[in-house]
Amino acid sequence: MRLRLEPRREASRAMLYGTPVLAVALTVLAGILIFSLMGYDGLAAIYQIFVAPIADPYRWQDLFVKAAPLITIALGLAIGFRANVWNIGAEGQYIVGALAGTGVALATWDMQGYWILPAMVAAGILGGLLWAAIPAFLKTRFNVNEILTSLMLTYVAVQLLYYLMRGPWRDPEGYGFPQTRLFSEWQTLPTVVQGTLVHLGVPVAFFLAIAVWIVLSRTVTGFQVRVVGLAPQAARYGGFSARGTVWLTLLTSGAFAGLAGIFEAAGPFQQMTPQFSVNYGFTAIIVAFLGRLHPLGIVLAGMVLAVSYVGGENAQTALGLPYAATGMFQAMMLFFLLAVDILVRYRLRVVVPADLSRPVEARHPPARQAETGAHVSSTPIDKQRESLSA
Amino acid sequence: MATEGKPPRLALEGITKRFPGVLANDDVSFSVAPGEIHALLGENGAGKSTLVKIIYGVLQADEGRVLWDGEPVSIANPKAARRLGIGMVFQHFSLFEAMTVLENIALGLDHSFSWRELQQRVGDILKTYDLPLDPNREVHTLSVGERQRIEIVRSLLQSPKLLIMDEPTSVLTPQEVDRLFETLRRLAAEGCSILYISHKLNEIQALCDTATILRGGQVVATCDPREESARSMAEMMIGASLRDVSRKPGTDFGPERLRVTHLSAPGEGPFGVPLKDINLSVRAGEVVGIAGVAGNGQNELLAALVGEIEGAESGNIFLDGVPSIAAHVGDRRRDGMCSVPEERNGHGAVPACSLTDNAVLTARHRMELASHGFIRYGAAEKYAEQVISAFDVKATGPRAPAASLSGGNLQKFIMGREILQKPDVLIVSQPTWGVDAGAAAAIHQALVDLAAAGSAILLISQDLDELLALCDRIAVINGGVLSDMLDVEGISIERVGLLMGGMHGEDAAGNGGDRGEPRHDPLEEQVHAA
Amino acid sequence: QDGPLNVGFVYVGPIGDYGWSHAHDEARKKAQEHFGDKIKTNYVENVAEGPDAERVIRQLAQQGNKLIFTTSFGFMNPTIKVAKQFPDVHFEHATGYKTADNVGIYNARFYEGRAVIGTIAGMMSKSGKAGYVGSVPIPEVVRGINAFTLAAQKVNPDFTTQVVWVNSWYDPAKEADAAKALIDQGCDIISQHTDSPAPLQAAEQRGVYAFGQASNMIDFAPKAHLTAITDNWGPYYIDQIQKQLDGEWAPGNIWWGIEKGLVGIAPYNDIMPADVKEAADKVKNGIASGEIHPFAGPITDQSGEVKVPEGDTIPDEQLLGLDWYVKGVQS
Amino acid sequence: MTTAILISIIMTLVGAATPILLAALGELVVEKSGVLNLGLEGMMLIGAVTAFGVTFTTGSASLGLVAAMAAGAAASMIFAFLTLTLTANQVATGLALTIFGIGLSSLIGQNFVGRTVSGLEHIFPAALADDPIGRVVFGYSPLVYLSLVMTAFVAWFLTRSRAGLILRAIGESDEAAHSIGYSVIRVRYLAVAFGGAMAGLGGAYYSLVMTPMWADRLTAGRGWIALALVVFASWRPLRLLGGAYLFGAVMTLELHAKAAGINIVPPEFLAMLPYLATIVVLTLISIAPSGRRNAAPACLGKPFRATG
Ligand SMILES: Nc1ncnc2c1ncn2[C@@H]1O[C@H](COP(=O)(O)OP(=O)(O)OP(=O)(O)O)[C@@H](O)[C@H]1O
Ligand SMILES: Nc1ncnc2c1ncn2[C@@H]1O[C@H](COP(=O)(O)OP(=O)(O)OP(=O)(O)O)[C@@H](O)[C@H]1O
Ligand SMILES: [Mg+2]
Ligand SMILES: [Mg+2]
Repeated sequence: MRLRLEPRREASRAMLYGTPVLAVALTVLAGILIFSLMGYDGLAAIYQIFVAPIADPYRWQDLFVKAAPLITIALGLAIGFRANVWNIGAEGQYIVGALAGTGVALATWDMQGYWILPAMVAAGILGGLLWAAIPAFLKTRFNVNEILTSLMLTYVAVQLLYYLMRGPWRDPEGYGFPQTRLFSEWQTLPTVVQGTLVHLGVPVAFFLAIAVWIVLSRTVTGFQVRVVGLAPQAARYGGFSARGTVWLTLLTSGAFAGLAGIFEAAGPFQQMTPQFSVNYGFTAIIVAFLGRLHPLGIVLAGMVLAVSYVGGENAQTALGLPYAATGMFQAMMLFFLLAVDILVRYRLRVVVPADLSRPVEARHPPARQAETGAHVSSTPIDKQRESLSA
Repeated sequence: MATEGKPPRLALEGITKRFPGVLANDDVSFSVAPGEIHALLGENGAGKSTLVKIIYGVLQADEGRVLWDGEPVSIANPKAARRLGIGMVFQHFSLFEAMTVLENIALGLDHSFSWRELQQRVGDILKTYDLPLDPNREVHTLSVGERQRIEIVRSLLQSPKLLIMDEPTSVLTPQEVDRLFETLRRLAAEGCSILYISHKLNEIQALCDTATILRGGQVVATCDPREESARSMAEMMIGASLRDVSRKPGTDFGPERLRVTHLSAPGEGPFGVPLKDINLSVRAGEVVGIAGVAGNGQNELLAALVGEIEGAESGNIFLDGVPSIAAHVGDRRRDGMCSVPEERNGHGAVPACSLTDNAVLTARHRMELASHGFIRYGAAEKYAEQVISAFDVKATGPRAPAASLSGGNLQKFIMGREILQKPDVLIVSQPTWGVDAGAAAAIHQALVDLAAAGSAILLISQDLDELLALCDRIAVINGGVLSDMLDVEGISIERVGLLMGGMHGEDAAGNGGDRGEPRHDPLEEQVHAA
Repeated sequence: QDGPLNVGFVYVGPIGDYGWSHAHDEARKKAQEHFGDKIKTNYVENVAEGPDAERVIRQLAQQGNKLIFTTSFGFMNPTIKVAKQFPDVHFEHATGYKTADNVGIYNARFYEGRAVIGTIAGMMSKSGKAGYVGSVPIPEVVRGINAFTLAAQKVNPDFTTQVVWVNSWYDPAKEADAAKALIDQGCDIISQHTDSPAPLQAAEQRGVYAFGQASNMIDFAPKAHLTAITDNWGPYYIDQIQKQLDGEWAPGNIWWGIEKGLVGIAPYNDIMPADVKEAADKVKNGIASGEIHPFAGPITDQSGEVKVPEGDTIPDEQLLGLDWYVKGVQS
Repeated sequence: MTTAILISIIMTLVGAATPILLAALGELVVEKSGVLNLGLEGMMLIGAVTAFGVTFTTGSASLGLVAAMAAGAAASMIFAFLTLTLTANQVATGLALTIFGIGLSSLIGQNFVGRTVSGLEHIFPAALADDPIGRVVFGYSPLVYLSLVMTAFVAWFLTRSRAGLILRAIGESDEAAHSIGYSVIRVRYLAVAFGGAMAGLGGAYYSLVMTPMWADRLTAGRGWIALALVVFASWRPLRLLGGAYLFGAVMTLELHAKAAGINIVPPEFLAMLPYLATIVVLTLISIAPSGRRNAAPACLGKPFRATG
């Protein structure tokens, strides 16, 4: 006897919503166990990581600010992932977008005007988009694997950032420290809730989530993305081009990452520094999967990850839980989600292997006889001949 | 053929195999004697491949048993099969494109070997059986015939006692077929049994000692092919579901709605068949049939007509006189051309999507299920409901995923989705494949009604019965080449069967005779390569 | 007063980096030990410079830490921002230059230690050519390179320093490779301004001398390790925490060195000849007493121009922004 | 430039190349079987900390190496279980494995910060490595020779051995391999385990040879370079060797140039080079008409589930 996975005819809706909850529950259980084994108070650690940040309204602004770029990037990625286009270079697009916007900021640093910030944002979007256009071009023109190219381009972008920070864009009044000037007030993102850090990027992320939701669920474009991912041949039959979809999804995800990049630079950072790359682009991949590639799921997943970051800091100060433990914990959460994910498409069965050399009659004697009899009588050859010539 | 007293080499008893929603083999029993060349016949989907995969250990039967030289055996995997002495050449070759012939051969063997020894033995076999093949070429550079020879050499290296060949000739040139037959006869003479699957009845007559005929997963007959006619065997395969389609033979057709001139297109995928200079026309109210054994260019024809080839086709297509070769799939649809491909899951429909979504897939242009880039889900759902009720589709509703429908019901839905769009031209491929008699009748009636309402219908089918019942004219496609049109009235079934089997020239005086083997015309190949 | 004083620490790296953050955490432990249950220290490690830092600092302030040490240059702007929101919390920012009513800054004159090891290098090097594994060319690092070179030139006027930038504070493999490259090019003594013991280990493998960074690294290179500049933040932390406990904390701007014990010199390796030890001690004590200034003129820059005439020293304001190299530095 | 300096340069670049080569050899085998494991960096870190910890505790560096391989393989089994048995997405799982490895290694490593071990003994007698020529031949860590042996082994394994043939076949067409009776999943498990073990060994090179110590994130992103290297080498072991030394040269020549007082292009552009070169190579092999042999394994990254 062994366990076997059997494909379901249709994805289970219950499991679709149930598995993330199951994954979080398993993570919590495993977390309690592991932290306790490590000699910490496991329950308290889980409380600090998962509950404390939500329980304290003062922390909410942090959650939103942390989640906004993750959500924005993950939304773009999810569109591509649905169409089986694997952009894993969002980190690079995020950086290049921020750099493009910073370029505008540095070029206009002594100017004033309401147009400056929009110009920076536009440059940011364009930067991310262009960086994503490279894998898109290589994929559609030469069929080069976009996973590998977009990943490689991330590291190129990181070095570009370093170069600009240490060289041409270094703040001339900054004591030689490798970072740009602080952006001026015309170049910084306004906060939307007075007295908090919640900047424009937060409502934009939520707005984008709704927009993407509408596009994916209501528009022909969203339909195209879905169909190309699920059944490429049917998509072609329905009049959707695979190439066009690659362009569409890569450029969109690049633009989203670029937008997140310039928002982060013009918002929380208010300058560009070599420490700008904090792997939001990679974490967003995880957010996209945790959110089941669904815009609302992504919003939730982005918040869950933000909670785990903020909570991880809580756990450090409150319990002395090392930073490393938080990272492990996040990875574990993803492992569990990916593991239980299979229950959406498969069902778990206990099977007893059949012995094929054994005569079948022993197993189903009555049924077999009846069936065999029926078949013999229902297929007389002569009858068919008659019908054909008739 | 069985040598007296000796047990058969292979005997099947009550083999049954189910797939979700399909009974692929239903209580199949027969036996093959040593040295016998045994044919396995049946329509597409009759369960032939499934059966031989069970014998070869790729699949496991749900019920029944296999006897080898009289002993019950359990064949857990292909390795076990090979250990018994069973070799197999697959319908879809299991070859590795980026590897050399020799590597591919080595992969089919179970034992370790030294490369030199293997090279030696392969060389011997190639010489003994006179098979031209360069062992050091990479597979992706080879022709289909050469690829098949790899599979054959693979099997021969094991000195098999039973060699299974699943449609080995469907992609071969006649010369290659002749060569293959020589090899097989020699093998049989050496005592090797051969289980041979083919749709080409003339080949079976030329080669086989016995034939077992499957239909719907069941054995419906066993015969000696040399004592049967191609026609009688075709009748046994096709079966006897009488269809009462009310069709009045029409002569008052309207204007020409679809005209295809000099259409050529590349083959799709490694086993695709390129289309060569296809010419045809369909008038309003007319049903034109394309007969032929599956895999002779039907898929390419449909794709090229519908526009799925994305610009790789040449020639011209006129829709109501308007040239539309350059138009995209969507545009052609908007202009009145609808279609139903032979594969329902993943081509005609997206299995994971709801029926409403599947309605949007193709009906959004003509039925205005989308406006300004937004899908009108209300309208789409209504349309899906309309299809469901008009075509009596058994489904829980428009929101049911396509995957939850049985094959026949999904087919009815797809047909309905296209037909209710009132297309000017409808191209359908294998509309009643794997569909039960009742559903098939409904589909046929719908096609007839559509034609009566003034649409032009191009019906691609392997089912002669269906073609004869529905069509006004029929042409046969073979190797990507379309024969001349034949009027259904007074048609000779035998002749169509022969055309399907690739025997254009012999008795079809003056009709397509000169097209006997067009794909060997090197000039023509160059033209199409350019 | 109810309960212990909560003191917060924010580190840029993991405390396991065995460099900068490690040294700060060692000091935190010392302070905790010193005060026992009068205080409770809380730290957050691996905090990225930027918005994450701002959040963490704010969180520490909000959780009731009354004194918060932010220990990286990149925490400067976040510290100032958070300090505005928490006027009754006191902040101490390391290595920056912005202050506020409740923000003090502190830094260590590591260049004083560099002068000591420069003296040793000048005497121990046969080739007269030192290799210097640099992180990023910021004034802090430039000062160290210059002080090291100037001190070495006091004992060997032809002494030169070859700098290789690894553009990272912490990348052991690259630091090791940089040290090896320097050794290959004829440098027979290695100094570093990066955080890992890797250059020392490379020196040990290749049989040349080297100096430790941030803490005594003798265990990593028993033969190569001559001494190390140690970061002893402990005394300062204890000092400031005491002031906070006494209610006497005020924003300061301190730049302490050897004299106050913030910069230490690890025990000398026994293989160092007595005269070298003596000379090193002389420089160390001279700096502590103020007799010796590492940047006393005459100083010429790389182009040969005299930047500081005889009798002058470089004032602190200029040292803070130092961005040129003295003669003999090759970078 | 004297011979001595040249030899030193060679030795430095060989040193920088070896851990990447070791990890990339493993990943090469993994990718050849049709699996894309982006968790290289995480497995290397786990290998590094395990190697150090075991060596520190037992005093035996050989034991440390074995443990590093075992730990890398064990970590890779998480990936294998999720992606092969449960058909989870390989990209996401690989990234998660990297995050996991960073966290786990840092956690385990807490006890080893600031500790040191004596590292790996050389295998050749010191006398052999006395003169410059001797040094460049005999003066390396045993792991360097092991990496060469492993390169030869992987090259032989993939092109000459039957098991390697099967492995490549599975990466080319899992369906076809399954249909002629090979156990796709089992072979992939073995390949992933091998990849994990080699990544562990690569990590061990850092903590036992390059810098015999433990500190957080010791590998500093070299896992991603190893990943690029596999693609750069277009999945061929001997090119992998050449590519590793080329990447090693790019990483260290800049340092040598600066040490010699030569300032060439900005270092950031040099650092981009491996990645840019990889993209160029990837494009070239996709364009080249006869590039089938160089192309990515056809099933790379695609989940497989046996039917029937
Ligand atoms: N694995 C499955 N998961 C969910 N539903 C299933 C599954 N298998 C079958 N069904 C349901 O059972 C019904 C019968 O399916 P099946 O495919 O056997 O029909 P059928 O008898 O072959 O019909 P048809 O002749 O039209 O193909 C379908 O309506 C389908 O919804
Ligand atoms: N893996 C599978 N899962 C589900 N259904 C299957 C599978 N393989 C085959 N079938 C179904 O089983 C039936 C028999 O298929 P099989 O391939 O044996 O037919 P065949 O006689 O070989 O047809 P052809 O002439 O087209 O080769 C078909 O309805 C097919 O759709
Ligand atoms: Mg078949
Ligand atoms: Mg059915």
